[in-house]
Amino acid sequence: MKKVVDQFTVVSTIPYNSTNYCITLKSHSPLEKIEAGQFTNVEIPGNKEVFLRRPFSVFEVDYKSNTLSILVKILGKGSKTLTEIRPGEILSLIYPLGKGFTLPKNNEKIMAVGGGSGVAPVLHLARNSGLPVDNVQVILGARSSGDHIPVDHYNQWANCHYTTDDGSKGIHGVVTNHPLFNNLNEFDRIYACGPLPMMKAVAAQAKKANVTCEVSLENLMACGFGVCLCCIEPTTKGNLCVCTEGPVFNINDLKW
Amino acid sequence: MKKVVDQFTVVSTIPYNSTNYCITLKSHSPLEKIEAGQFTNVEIPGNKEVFLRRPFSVFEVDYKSNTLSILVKILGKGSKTLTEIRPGEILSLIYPLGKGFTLPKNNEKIMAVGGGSGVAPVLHLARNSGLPVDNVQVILGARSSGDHIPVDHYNQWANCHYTTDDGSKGIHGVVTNHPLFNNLNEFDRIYACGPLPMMKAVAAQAKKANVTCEVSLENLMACGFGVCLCCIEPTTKGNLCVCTEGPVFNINDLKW
Amino acid sequence: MVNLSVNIKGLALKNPVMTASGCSGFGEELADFYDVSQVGGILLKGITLKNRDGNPYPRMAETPSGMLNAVGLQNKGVDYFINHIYPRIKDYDTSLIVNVNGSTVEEYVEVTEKIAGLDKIAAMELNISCPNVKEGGMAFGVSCPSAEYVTREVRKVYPKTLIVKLSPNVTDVTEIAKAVEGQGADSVSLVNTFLGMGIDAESRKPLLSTITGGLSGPAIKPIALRMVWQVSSAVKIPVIGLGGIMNATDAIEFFLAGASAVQVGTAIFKDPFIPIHIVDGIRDYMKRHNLNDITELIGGLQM
Amino acid sequence: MVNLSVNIKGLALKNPVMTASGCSGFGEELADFYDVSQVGGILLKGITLKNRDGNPYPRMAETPSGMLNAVGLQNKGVDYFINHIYPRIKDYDTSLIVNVNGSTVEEYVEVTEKIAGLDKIAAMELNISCPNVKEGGMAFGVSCPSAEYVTREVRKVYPKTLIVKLSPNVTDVTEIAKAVEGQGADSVSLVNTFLGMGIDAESRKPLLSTITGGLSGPAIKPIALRMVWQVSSAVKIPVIGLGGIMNATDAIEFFLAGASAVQVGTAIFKDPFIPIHIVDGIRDYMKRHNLNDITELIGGLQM
Ligand SMILES: Cc1cc2nc3c(=O)[nH]c(=O)nc-3n(C[C@H](O)[C@H](O)[C@H](O)COP(=O)(O)OP(=O)(O)OC[C@H]3O[C@@H](n4cnc5c(N)ncnc54)[C@H](O)[C@@H]3O)c2cc1C
Ligand SMILES: Cc1cc2nc3c(=O)[nH]c(=O)nc-3n(C[C@H](O)[C@H](O)[C@H](O)COP(=O)(O)OP(=O)(O)OC[C@H]3O[C@@H](n4cnc5c(N)ncnc54)[C@H](O)[C@@H]3O)c2cc1C
Ligand SMILES: Cc1cc2nc3c(=O)[nH]c(=O)nc-3n(C[C@H](O)[C@H](O)[C@H](O)COP(=O)(O)O)c2cc1C
Ligand SMILES: Cc1cc2nc3c(=O)[nH]c(=O)nc-3n(C[C@H](O)[C@H](O)[C@H](O)COP(=O)(O)O)c2cc1C
Ligand code: FES
Ligand code: FES
Repeated sequence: MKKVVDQFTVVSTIPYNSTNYCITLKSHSPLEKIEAGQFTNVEIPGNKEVFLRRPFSVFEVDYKSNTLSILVKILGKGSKTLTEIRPGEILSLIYPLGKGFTLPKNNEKIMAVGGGSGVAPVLHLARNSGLPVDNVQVILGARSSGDHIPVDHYNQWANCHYTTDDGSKGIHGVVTNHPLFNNLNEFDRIYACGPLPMMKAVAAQAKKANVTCEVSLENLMACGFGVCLCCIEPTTKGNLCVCTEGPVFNINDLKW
Repeated sequence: MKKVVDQFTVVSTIPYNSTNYCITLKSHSPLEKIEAGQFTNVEIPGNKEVFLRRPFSVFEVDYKSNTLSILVKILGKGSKTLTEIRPGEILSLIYPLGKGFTLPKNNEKIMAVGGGSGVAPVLHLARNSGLPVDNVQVILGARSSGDHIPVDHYNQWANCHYTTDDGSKGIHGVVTNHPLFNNLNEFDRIYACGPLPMMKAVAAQAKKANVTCEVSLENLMACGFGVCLCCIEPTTKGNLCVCTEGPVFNINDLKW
Repeated sequence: MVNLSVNIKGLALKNPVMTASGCSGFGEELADFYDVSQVGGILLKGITLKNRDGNPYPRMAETPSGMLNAVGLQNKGVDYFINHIYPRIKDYDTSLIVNVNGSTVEEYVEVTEKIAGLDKIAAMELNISCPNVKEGGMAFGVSCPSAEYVTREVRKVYPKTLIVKLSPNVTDVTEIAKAVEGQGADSVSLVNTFLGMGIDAESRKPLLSTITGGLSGPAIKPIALRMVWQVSSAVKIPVIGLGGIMNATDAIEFFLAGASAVQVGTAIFKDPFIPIHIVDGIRDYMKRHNLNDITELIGGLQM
Repeated sequence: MVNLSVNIKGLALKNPVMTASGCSGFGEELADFYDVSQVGGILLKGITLKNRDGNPYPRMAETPSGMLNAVGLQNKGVDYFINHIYPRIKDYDTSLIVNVNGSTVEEYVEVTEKIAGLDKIAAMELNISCPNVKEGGMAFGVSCPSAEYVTREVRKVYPKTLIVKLSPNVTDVTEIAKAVEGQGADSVSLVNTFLGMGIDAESRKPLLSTITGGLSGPAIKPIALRMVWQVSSAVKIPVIGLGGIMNATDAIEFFLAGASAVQVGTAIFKDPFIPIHIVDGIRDYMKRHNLNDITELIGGLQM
């Protein structure tokens, strides 16, 4: 599959809240096709303590303006530096990387669950599912209402539901506390991306209800395109590279 | 002697020409006293390939506004990065470092010769000499007229003369081709800073004419404040640290 | 025209810039980016006799100007390579070199015998310097008798160019280099990674599942360069230099220190195009310095 | 209150952060910036029997996340130290430790005897690992017999705390550590610099007058940390860790790996306040982690 290393110009860096930023980037060449769940490995300029690139899921793509955006949650030094970058600066991106989510079939009903930095691929999928709004339920979990990012415009593609640990927005509790989890059998597919405990909880429920479930992993990566074998996940098919055989995996293949 | 590590805010970065920039920096604490010929060791932010600080002579000082400026000539990666820094950014400076020029006595006549990145300390000295304008002759050498920086306002403190290798401004040739070198005995002191061949040529003439001469060296430095012993210059007193026993040396002490 | 081709005792390289083992897979991922015929050679991912799962996750940690890895030679074994991978890659128009590993001398020999039969494999690199496996690996590369022993046995069964990859984790790398030269190695490549370690101060745990791992990247370049310089003065066989090469200038430093060719490892993770940029940069440098043949650079350090 | 004091076999340190030899002069330049009583100890610039001019300029080159130096133990000799420097610094309210060097065992012993008579010198560090001198230095530190010999002889004439500074340029640093422990060393400090090299591709000349020099700074931290971890598991005497420590987190990693105290070298060139920032940072970390005594951190790696 064709991959490129391309220079993007930063169009905007919008803080959604104190730890989440949306960075929009424009390429001067036509964008390669990007699927929901695929990611890009981003060179972090200007920080002497960052040596390797950092992987981020592609959030939104606009092939007309050749722009794509990523949602960056500040976790450490590289993500922090990225959120301080100014419009006009140049970033080197390697993309499109990894295998995206399996798209639903016509008329299927899906649930897409996102938490933390895992919101981006899940919303990308919801938007690209090709399903009527009512077939798409998105559950976004966060610690508190302020940690939720503004995604109201996603209501045109999906029904968005919220949970917060402190009850300040939507359902009080973690994503699996959402009532939609009471009738999982209504869904043909479940997708999840977020912190490991969250994904494991979703996977456990999906397994119990016997619903197809894919999760997107965020293992530490060096290269992002399959040459270093650093990002491996133990699976029923052996140690697989998350960057090329993932990041999306069917939970049946994982050793969870 | 008291030295400090202080955070300065970049006030302005003015390109004088394609390779020379004047960077003005403001401290939030009262400036320490800085003598002509003293320097500061500057942390270079944002360039992953630069590890150590870079030394620069202090050019102009304003104790009222707590600002100082340095003249940066682009030589390599660190100096380049420094010229790209924007107003408002923060730089860490260690200063004041080294021993400055010996100031002239009342009514002495002096010649101050600067070339390349050596212009800063020489102009600093000319301005601070405490002598009437007519006692101070400054010769500035450059490759071509475009390499000369705009220092017309220094005419209030000194008579400025120019030489260029290509004859495009002032005398055609190197600094020692300037007619003032024909009557060196008129001077009580000569000061020079610039490329090594230039300083050696000036020193040779000064020696012949038996005029006191000080030069300011630019040896490679790691620390800049005397702890690493990397910057040494062989002298009649043994290997001396340029950063603490210099950068200004009387040519009689050097093994040139 | 500038001549970039070199010949490492029978191994003809169109240019002296190869990709390092474990950093370029089997070339296929690079081929997703560009035509791999532009690189001088590809050192394939380390191969063992049997399937190896490698070490548990996490296998990687970033360090100042470098990284630690503890992959531990994950691979599907030599037979899988021969039956499934080799057929897919054998027609790449560049030199393919197999990186051979073993936990015993017998294993090294057995893998070598199988590799020796592959037409399109131009040479082999005997890896006696992997710090990430419990048995074999680096243990062979840190003492002269064991380095000699494995080289001698492998030499017997390998007729083409035999490169021995040296460990930098030794007191005197020239001794090991001379030892393997004495047993018929056609070339030595150095360096493999330095044994290092990382700790997460907050959780107080090691960053790698294996506690220690191999350090690579620009951080190690000054040490690697010194070793290449020392070894190329100590042996008569050609030396292949690597360790932290990120750009053409770095590569030229290795040539000046005495390397006849170079390998690019960790840099590929930052940008898979770097090996190609290096080839271009060497060409530019040679034009600028009026050099016609890369061999004019080799060992050209002026003292 | 958090207790930061440690005792290295008789050497009482108010806190475990010292400045490394050759990176802090004789403490006087640091005193231009701040009150040096805030650091746990000062390892004074390496001293020899007679005056040494050191190596010619250039002695320094920047490297990725580090630097090479080839100072070569420039100093005015032990007598000058005793007569002119010691009187000026002896009342600093911190532990002063002399770094002793020699080209022969006799020289080491002679310098040690003179140093042993100085009341205000709390300990000595036997440097058998300087890579920048032609004779002695690292040669003593890369083989067990010579390391043992010089340690034994010096031990005979030095009653206070004897620290032996180890070279990382060896195949197995634990062997050297055990060898000097066997001869009565009270502690080992590691690492000294790695032998490295730099070349200017444009001029094709070495960057250092001595061609090779010692690599220090963050680049070497992962290797230094690994060695400290290995040595602290191999010996019973306290280990002093150094190599690339730039901040409190780095220092804590060394404690977790088994170091009882740390030294800060190259970081000082970037900012002379770093040793003090590290002391503050360790204190903050301990509060945050509910630790009362620094010894709770030492060797606290969780596996
Ligand atoms: C395929 C993929 C897609 C991703 N998509 C997104 C995204 O859309 N938005 C987003 O904000 N983040 C995403 N991430 C995670 C993102 O890559 C990391 O947050 C980022 O690399 C952290 O870099 P840093 O320099 O800020 O942290 P560092 O300073 O390097 O590390 C800080 C701490 O976080 C830990 N850490 C770093 N990376 C990870 C990781 N991947 N998993 C677990 N712990 C880690 C470190 O071990 C360390 O303890 C994705 C990761 C992968 C692999
Ligand atoms: C006391 C002192 C005062 C100085 N004052 C000024 C000043 O006022 N204005 C100014 O522009 N510069 C001044 N310099 C020189 C300045 O420090 C260097 O130009 C700068 O450090 C170069 O850094 P770089 O990262 O750009 O170059 P690098 O990328 O580090 O090096 C590029 C090339 O230049 C060579 N080089 C680097 N530094 C020096 C040096 N000091 N002498 C000779 N060759 C060198 C390197 O070896 C390399 O070949 C002064 C230096 C000293 C020691
Ligand atoms: C992730 C990774 C995997 C590696 N795997 C191998 C291997 O299988 N066989 C081998 O000989 N060297 C292996 N190496 C070592 C490299 O080939 C190379 O010797 C080392 O990384 C130094 O070069 P560099 O700094 O350019 O990366 C590996 C290095 C890395 C970083
Ligand atoms: C410029 C310089 C001079 C040094 N001089 C000495 C010395 O005289 N004696 C010694 O034992 N170590 C000396 N060292 C080594 C340091 O003490 C230290 O072991 C090494 O630099 C690694 O630590 P760091 O990375 O914190 O600098 C010197 C290091 C540097 C950079
Ligand atoms: S990150 Fe390198 S193989 Fe996946
Ligand atoms: S630069 Fe360190 S002593 Fe002068």
